[in-house]
Amino acid sequence: MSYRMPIGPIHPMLKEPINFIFYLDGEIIVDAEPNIGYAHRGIEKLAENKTWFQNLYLLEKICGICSSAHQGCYAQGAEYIFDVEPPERALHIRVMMWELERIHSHLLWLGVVAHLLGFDTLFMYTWRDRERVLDIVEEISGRRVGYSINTVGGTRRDVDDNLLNKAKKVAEFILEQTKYYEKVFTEDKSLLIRTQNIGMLSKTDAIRLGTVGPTVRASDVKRDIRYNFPYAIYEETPFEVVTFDSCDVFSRVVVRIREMYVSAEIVKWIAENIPSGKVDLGISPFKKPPVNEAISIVEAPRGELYYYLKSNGDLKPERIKVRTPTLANIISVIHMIKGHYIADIPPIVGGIDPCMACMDRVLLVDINKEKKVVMDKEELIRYSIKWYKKNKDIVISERW
Amino acid sequence: MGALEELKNKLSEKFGDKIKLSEDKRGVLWIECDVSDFKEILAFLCELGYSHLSTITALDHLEENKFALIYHILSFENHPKIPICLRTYINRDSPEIETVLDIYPHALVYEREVFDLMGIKFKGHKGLKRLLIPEDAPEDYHPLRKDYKIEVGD
Amino acid sequence: MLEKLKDKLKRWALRKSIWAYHLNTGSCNGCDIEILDAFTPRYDVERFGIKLVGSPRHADVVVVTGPITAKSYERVRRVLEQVPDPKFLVVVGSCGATGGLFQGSYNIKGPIDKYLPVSAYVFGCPAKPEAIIDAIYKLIKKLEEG
Amino acid sequence: MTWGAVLKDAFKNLFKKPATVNYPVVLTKAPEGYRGKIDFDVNKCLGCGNCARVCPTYAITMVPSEVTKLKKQPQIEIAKCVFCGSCVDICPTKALWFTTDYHISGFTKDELMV
Repeated sequence: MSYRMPIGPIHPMLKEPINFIFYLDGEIIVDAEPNIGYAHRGIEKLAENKTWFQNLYLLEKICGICSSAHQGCYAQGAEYIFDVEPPERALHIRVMMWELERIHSHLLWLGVVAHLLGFDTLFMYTWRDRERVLDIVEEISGRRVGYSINTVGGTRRDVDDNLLNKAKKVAEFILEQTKYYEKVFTEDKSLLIRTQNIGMLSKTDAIRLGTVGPTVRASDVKRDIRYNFPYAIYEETPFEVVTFDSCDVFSRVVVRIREMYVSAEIVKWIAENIPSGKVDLGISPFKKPPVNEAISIVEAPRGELYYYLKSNGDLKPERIKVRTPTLANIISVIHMIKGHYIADIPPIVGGIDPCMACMDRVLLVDINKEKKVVMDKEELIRYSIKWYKKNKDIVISERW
Repeated sequence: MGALEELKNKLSEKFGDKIKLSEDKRGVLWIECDVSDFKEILAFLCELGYSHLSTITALDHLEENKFALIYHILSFENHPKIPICLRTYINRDSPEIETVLDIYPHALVYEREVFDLMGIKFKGHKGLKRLLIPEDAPEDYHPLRKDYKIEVGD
Repeated sequence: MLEKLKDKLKRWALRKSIWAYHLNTGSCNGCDIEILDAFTPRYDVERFGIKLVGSPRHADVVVVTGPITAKSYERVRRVLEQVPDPKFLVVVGSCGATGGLFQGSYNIKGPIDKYLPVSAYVFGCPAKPEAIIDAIYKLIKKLEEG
Repeated sequence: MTWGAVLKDAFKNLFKKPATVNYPVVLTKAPEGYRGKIDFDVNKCLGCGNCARVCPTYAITMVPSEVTKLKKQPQIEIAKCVFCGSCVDICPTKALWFTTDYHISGFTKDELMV
């Protein structure tokens, strides 16, 4: 007897509307079908109706958490199109903003995964430490989210010395905080139960299903755009690819925590030896680019971000194609979730750090008893904790 | 650049005049070929190590009455630092092309997106449904086409 | 007289504990993480009794973000019908108020005030958590006067 | 984590300053480079309309006025503005600038700001 369980898009587990339809055999998930498009705002069509410089601020709004990745990738692609070389100092500032954003995006994700497993205090801890990163970013760029610091041909703001010292202090703070989180996430019994050998994605499947970013590095595949296709100044920064081989949600947690070390090191390195000089080439926003086409690949916090830009010499681009990392990881979620219980849906789908996934309104349609059970996010988490306690007599938190 | 020259020679002696190779300043290899043998080239490149299909871009050339389809493939293992973009053209009136699911299984979502926004059908793709636009949208509603106009301020 | 007393009591009870429900109609999640920030230790709106609830059935204030995209329009309508009656809509972000950067797109069903009266706007893209708390605080004050 | 570690950590937190900033009583100050509400000085303005052309959300419309040289001045609609600052950068006479006021909230949508 198999059920068909749609998980609705509104009030999502991760604050974003997406809809999964799970085909269940009793409690085991047999198949799943993603139904995305709830956050599709037609940005590629809008980008064809705005000028090259207006698109800087449109494409930054594709995703709030990785806005600097989108804008940096677009600015880099537009620089290929305009055939200009941004000054060294601008590249250093751009990479620093990328890495600061990767740190606060990973901290945000660690909090959300802890919340999904019912561990709310850890959610509060990680988000309280994230505020330190948001403060320094707000001082550098003028706003906590959506920094719009890049422009075609460099960056719009310069960084003076005390901002660099503050960035270095934040990087040191993050280094010793991640030691604390690495201890918590790798030794805490209740987190280990819910993350180890759940959502398995073997190395060959990861390559076959084209997963990107920390999810593929968690299956022991050495793929990182900053290492394979270095861009901006990633050849000079101290950087090594972080991989882990236990191929499950636990290894995705470890990969992301260890990546925070690498990012904090890069921010410290940049704060120490950033070259002086101009920051912006000063291209006027009304300048027309030559007829050209270019691709630009950047390592966003969630994976490889791919831009294709084409210009026909007009003030407005002819085509801008954006492929976000979560679109690539959606296929592997379907593969990972087969054979698990309903209780494992939150950690697995949360595991790929979906920028568009949601799990909140679970509608369990019991076909023979015609009983509809509507559960929302809190109840789903409580249900999974109770279920673990009843079936596997594993006590996760004493609240029940 | 050693790797790029070697790759170009390997391609040209295997496919000769069927492909047009060009290279831009950033070290990206652009290949242009006919619709009939684009799958053969893709399969050859896949064995060569280009195991990751990043995305499929569809361009609408309204005046020449044809669609351009660009397959962006990357190789992480043995040909570092050379992204490849394979471009083919199909007729605009009957937008049909072979699916590449047998070479790249993860093209599932990319082909659905191109079908949804541009209206190009992929022969052999079982679950070809709309991805981003609501299902009840009219059949010929493909907003990314050049003839679908939207007015945005300005 | 009894009517006035009942009304005052109801308003006093509502003012003391506003339960907020976060509704994302396809936004870029910039405002959503700022709303979530308002509930984390640094800004902590639980001091005013504002609690984030999981389901629209026990919500007083619906915090809406995002221009309504075509696909999420039907679900947004169904959710807003379930919010009990003395409900207040707080729109966060300029794309919720007027479609912001996404005006004119083919997939946007327009700002939410085309369908429902909105009681408070928080502009900014994204709005700062303090601005969100300030808007809800102003809403509470306005509630007191009635 | 072993039982001891939790106690040690909880004990340490007893003496830490609370992380909460009680906002409405203590008004937190945004850093000086913050991109808050846009301010505008009409007699510096030339009326050239560059800001209206460069704004990504078309929030600035040129309104006839008698103060500026070209008889036009921008009218910024806050509800549409995304505070990106391209108008502040493009203005030749620096007639537009950012204030650090982030209380941009209201009960009605049409609090236009000249």
